Amino acid sequence: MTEILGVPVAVLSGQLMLGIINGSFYALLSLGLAVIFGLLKIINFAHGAMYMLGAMCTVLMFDAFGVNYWVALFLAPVVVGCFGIVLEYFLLRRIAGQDHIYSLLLTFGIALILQGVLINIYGVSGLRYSMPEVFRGGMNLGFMFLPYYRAWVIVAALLVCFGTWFMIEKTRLGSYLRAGTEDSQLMQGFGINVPLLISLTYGFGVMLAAFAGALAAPIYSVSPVMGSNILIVVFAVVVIGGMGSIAGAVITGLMMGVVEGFTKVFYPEGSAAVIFLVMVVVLLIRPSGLFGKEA
Amino acid sequence: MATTTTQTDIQQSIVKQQKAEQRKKQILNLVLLALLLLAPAVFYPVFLMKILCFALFAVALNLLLGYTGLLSFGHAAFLAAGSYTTGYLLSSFPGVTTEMGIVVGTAASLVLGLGFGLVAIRRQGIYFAMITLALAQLVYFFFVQAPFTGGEDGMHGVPRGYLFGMVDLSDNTAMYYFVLAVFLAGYLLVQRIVGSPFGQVLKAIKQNEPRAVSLGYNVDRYKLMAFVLSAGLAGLAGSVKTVVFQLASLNDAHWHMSGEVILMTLLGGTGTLLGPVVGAGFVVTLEYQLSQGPLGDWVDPILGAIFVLTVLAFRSGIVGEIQNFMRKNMG
Amino acid sequence: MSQASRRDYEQLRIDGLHAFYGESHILHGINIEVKRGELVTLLGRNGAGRSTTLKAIMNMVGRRTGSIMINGEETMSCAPHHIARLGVGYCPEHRGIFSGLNVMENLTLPPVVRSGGLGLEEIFSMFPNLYERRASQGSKLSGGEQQMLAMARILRTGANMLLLDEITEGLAPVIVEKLGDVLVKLKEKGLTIVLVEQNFHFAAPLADRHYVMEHGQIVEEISAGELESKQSMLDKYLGV
Amino acid sequence: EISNDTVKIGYLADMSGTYRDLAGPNGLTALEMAIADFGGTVNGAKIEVVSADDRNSPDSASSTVRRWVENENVDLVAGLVASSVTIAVSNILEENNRLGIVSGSAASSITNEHCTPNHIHYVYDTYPLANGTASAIVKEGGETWFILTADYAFGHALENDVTRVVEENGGEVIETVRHPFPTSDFSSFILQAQSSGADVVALANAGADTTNAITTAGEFGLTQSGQTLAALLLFLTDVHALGAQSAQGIQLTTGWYWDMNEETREWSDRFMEEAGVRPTMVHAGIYSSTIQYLNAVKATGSDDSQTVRKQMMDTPINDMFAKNGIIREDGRMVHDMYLAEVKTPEESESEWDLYEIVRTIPGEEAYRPLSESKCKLVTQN
Amino acid sequence: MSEPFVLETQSLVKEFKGFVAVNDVNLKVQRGHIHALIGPNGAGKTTVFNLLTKFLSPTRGKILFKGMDITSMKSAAIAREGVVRSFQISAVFPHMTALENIRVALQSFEGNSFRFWKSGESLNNLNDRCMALLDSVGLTEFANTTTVELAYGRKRALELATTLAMEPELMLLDEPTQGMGSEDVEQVVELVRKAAEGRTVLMVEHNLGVVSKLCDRVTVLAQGSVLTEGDYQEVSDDPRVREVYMGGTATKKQETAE
Ligand SMILES: Nc1ncnc2c1ncn2[C@@H]1O[C@H](COP(=O)(O)OP(=O)(O)OP(=O)(O)O)[C@@H](O)[C@H]1O
Ligand SMILES: Nc1ncnc2c1ncn2[C@@H]1O[C@H](COP(=O)(O)OP(=O)(O)OP(=O)(O)O)[C@@H](O)[C@H]1O
Ligand SMILES: [Mg+2]
Ligand SMILES: [Mg+2]
Repeated sequence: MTEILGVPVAVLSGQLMLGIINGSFYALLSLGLAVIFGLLKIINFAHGAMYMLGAMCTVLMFDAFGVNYWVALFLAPVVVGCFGIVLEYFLLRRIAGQDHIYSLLLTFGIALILQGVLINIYGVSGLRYSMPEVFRGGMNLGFMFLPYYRAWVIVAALLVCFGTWFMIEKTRLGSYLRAGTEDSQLMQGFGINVPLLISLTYGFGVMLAAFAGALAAPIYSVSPVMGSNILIVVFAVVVIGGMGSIAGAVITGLMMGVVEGFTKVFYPEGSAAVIFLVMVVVLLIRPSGLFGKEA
Repeated sequence: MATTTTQTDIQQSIVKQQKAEQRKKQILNLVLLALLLLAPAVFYPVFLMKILCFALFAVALNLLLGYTGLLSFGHAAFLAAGSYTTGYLLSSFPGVTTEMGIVVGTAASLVLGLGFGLVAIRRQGIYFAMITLALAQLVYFFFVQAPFTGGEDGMHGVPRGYLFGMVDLSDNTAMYYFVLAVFLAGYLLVQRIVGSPFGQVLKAIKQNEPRAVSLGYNVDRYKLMAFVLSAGLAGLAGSVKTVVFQLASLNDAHWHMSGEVILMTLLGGTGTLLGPVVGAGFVVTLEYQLSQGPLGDWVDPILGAIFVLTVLAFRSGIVGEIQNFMRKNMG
Repeated sequence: MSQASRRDYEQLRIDGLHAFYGESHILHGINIEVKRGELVTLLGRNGAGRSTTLKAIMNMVGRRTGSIMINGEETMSCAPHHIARLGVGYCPEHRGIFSGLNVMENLTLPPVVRSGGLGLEEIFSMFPNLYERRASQGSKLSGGEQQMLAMARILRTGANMLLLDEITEGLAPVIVEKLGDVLVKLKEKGLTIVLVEQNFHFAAPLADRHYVMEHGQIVEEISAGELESKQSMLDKYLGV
Repeated sequence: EISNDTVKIGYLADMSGTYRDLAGPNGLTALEMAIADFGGTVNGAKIEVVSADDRNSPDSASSTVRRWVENENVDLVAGLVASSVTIAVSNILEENNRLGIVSGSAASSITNEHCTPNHIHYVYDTYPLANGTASAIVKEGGETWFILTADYAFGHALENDVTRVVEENGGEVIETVRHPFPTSDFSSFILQAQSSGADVVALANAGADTTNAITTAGEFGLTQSGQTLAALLLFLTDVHALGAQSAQGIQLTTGWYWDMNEETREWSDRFMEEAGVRPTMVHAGIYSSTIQYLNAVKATGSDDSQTVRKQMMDTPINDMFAKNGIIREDGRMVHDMYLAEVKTPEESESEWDLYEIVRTIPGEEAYRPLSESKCKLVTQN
Repeated sequence: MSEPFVLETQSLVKEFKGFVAVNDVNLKVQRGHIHALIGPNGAGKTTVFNLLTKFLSPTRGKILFKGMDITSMKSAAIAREGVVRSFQISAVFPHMTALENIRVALQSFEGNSFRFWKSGESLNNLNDRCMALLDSVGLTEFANTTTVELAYGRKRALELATTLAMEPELMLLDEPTQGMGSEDVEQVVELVRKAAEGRTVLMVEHNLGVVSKLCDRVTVLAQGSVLTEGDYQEVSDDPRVREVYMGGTATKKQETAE
């Protein structure tokens, strides 16, 4: 069998595949974060919590009303998105135009509240959620066994990412969004309902996180703490891609999934740190990230 | 002629105002000192020492955040570097005295700060925050892996030792006054820095960097200097903390710690000297009180709510709001 | 709408307008009336409050009291986007070019609020620089190019009342001249224009009336005809 | 004589973080049940409880415990989960000569290199966890092992213990992989485990890491392809979170299970009424150890730590938690451990009916023998 | 020291992704002159300034200051050599008072700005000079006002004062009268004239009145290249300049300026 650095190629191709899958989650999450940062200039520390809410919603809706996976995949993001809009309307709006750091503090506070309250209700061990019937099992790719569900994750994530990118970079609505972030007052002076636009954008960004959460529900342990650790990794991804760059967030998300995947083979202990190493190196070479616009 | 008299008038009034402010600062310092000297009579000294350590840590961060406009999201690394270095020296080398341990711990953070600074200083805004975070994560990884830190279990039983070979620090009161002295030294140093010509340049950089460049300032060097000073002070806080608690743990290096100190600083008020001290006191006390009482399992949500409230209602922080209030009501 | 086309119809009426930035009280009871198709200027020294007046009309200052009627409609409680929808085009003092958008995007950004705005060809023939730089990022334009873009942008929307703040700022004399012609044409088309200008030589021949401001108050109203006779008074106010 | 005429117990545990469910607020409930069952007073002295969240931070824990012992006359510190917290606290207790009973921590070092004359380790540690599960599986024919270890002190200890047991029983560890703590995506590691071809895939981690790894193993069909999955530390709450569907067939070692006999069932019914969930072994241990402590105070009429500890060491423990449990001089409470297998969904009759006890491992066999101890209290003698 | 030209550029070129903003510019600025750079919008004037102060690096070409090649120097170093610019868009330190703004500029000569242990009071000996500078731009009464609160025109005046504080050998002014009322323009003209004594000024200005009054020499830039150069009269008589830049107003403007 051919080997690279003592690891069979078949294993490596398997790891590549898994890296891409894992990267799909990063892509979705960092996309939402990039949308919110790029358009609202809000550093959304509640993003992890929104991911968690998406997953919790999926599980709780099933437990309480028997809502099935497909419906939940649509409904959970909508519910969380609406919640995001409410947050934006009552809280975030009040600090518009202030320094980044206030939005950071505010969203961090929100995350603490959400997480803390849910811990007190549901504990930290996690809730059960079983894999939807259709996705049980998997296919043999020769070099690995690919569960159907993981294949679905890639497809779903990429579709959503592409759609978002297209909307923001190529449509008129997108140009309103981009302009609104620079000088929202002036945009309003042009006759555009900026406050509404901002609420919707935040809601949308949060929805992306919740969508990732709903996607994660069948395969990861769903608990109130699931969002807190993924948060800074996702931040790192966004920064490597270039803050505010939509395509950058998606591509970097996938890339980082792969990088992390390979590290898990060659130096597993370092797999949590590798993204930060990449970040340091990238920022040394390109101060505004891989796809960021020069300041 | 008329213009020159108004000129001198105005100038004099400015100087007078400065003097008045100076006096206010001194009075404030004295009040602070008196409070801290008397505090152990009322409060539990170990708890006060914890506050002082975090206050020093927050004051160090504020030198960057409040006065240079740099948001470091990796300050835990310096706290931990000071903490582990001192802990390691004091527990593994019986010949090392406490003050030596602290000095070397601080020096280690200074050096680490220089390293961080050289890498990070050219990045702007949020990229700066994130690169410091990334570097701190790498440092965290190092501390997890390095054998001498005791990994997740931490480093325990660090001896407090004797100060200058004479004062027995295992006595909490003696320890308290030592920590107080260190804290005050750090606090006054920052006060001095902020008011110094150097501090003026930092302020200028914070407000308009390109302009400062065009005035002939090599802003990178100034920022680097500020960063290193801040890292050193953070390390000092870590070193002293290790001596107080006789332990060093990974919590010190975790990014939550970097976040927490930012929160303390903001809560108290950035850009004010006393703000971080009050913020640290507030957060430490609150966490402590909450974790004891019946609300033990509600600490996080309550803290969260306080952060939300702060941002919405008291954006300039506790001290900042008080200042604003005084300004408004005193002309 | 028949009313609106009557020439003496009041397009803008400001009564007792006060405006504040936080604690500071900037405008102290301003009264202004502008009829449809009129071009009036706001003159005054730096800091007199002219830009603030325009911003107050757009509801872009901190707090305001008093009354502002546009087309006979009270707008004190309107959000800025509603005001724009009434047909008001605002060209801000510092240009407000969106640096993240390219020239084309900047140009087509403000939604068309009424029919009858200028077409893109007309605009480009007016400002050939913009055509050349149409794919450039907003932030990369020269100072004057940004100024042209800021002006061009609102001409497209078909707004019938323009609030223009220092539009000749930083423009080459040829362009200033051209801009003067444009304003004349716009006036002919029946647009109402409120012009804040430092460049009195530019404004004087165009305007029907001038309001002179000082310390947040209107201190004088001069019609085009009175200009000669009141020149010395004007010079005093403007400190020439 | 009892100081201040009160016996004051401080309950210190993670109330809001990762370890909340295994001890946490419900541990306090167990402690209070014990005091109530004991009668609320001991020799006429009041029994008081204070509690605090350790926030998983040794600093916070230290300042709390220092104040407890220095200012508030706390006699016993109970709970104690994260090992960094436990070690920090035990140092303070030794300095101030108070007593601690550790119910939540897993590190066997607590009664080995970190032992003090001032604490007792009550419920379990990594040594029997490895011992029970690994030896049973090797004996059933699981010869080659792949160990997935959480990369921190606890994981390393467990990994060492497992490796030793496997090799002693004639098996072989062919690969170990250390994953960062915490990790959410285990697919890469599961794939490595699959391609290693080992008979047994052992999880030397805890909490969400373990449940995540088990879920992923299920998804990738690890057991279908003939490998055995062994989780070395699983609490009832973890298995409950996984559900019988995902966890079925997993073998694990536990110090106690609620559904072992009449006595345990009776107590855990009462617990469930109070707390709303079935107790973990830690909850039961907190209850049991508190009763034992109060008995010792009653018997000696003193709350002095050494007197009480001596009395506890001299009294074998026989209650719903342990039969013939003995506290050794190193502070280890040695009692029988149980090898359990998670029931299939068909076998499981209710939400919490999750384990089948397969074998009882006698205490002396389960725990590290004193002869191997590095504890200063043992080596001195 | 004896070269007549303080500043010289040799075939200076700046390209932005295929767009040539500055094309082969050879500029010579004579010591003691007030030299104007004029030209249509987008001609490349600000870009030239940016190149001279190294806010941008030239694609090709050389920049000589007092005969010394400064092409590869950093911005701050160039500023310390004595080339100081003001910004087209006003750029002060918004949360400092007017006085402090100037003091920061003066301070950069003291050479002790790195001493973080020095007391802030040591800065007070600069106050006299600050006040004098403020007075010269008519901002005396605003000395203790926080800069954000100043109206736009006053910010520009402050900006100019700050630049003067640097005692530059070569002062680069980008549209110094922009946004000023006519009374202030007069003042600025006087100020620049005063400031120019003993130093050299290179300025970009669209107010031809100011140019005609102040400038010894005028270079006209169009589309990145030098169109012509000469004194104001020569330049304004050039039909090409009239066509691309001055339009019909040139004569009118000149009259009003006189
Ligand atoms: N954001 C603000 N906060 C506080 N005060 C302000 C603010 N903007 C303007 N001012 C003050 O309001 C007053 C009027 O300013 P305004 O911009 O309307 O003047 P202007 O007449 O347009 O002058 P200029 O020619 O300088 O543009 C000035 O005294 C200025 O200091
Ligand atoms: N960073 C950049 N990237 C791309 N093009 C640029 C950049 N900076 C300037 N330009 C272009 O270069 C040309 C020259 O710009 P510059 O700012 O030098 O003009 P200017 O002569 O100062 O004009 P104005 O009088 O309008 O200020 C303009 O067309 C501008 O769009
Ligand atoms: Mg204005
Ligand atoms: Mg320019």
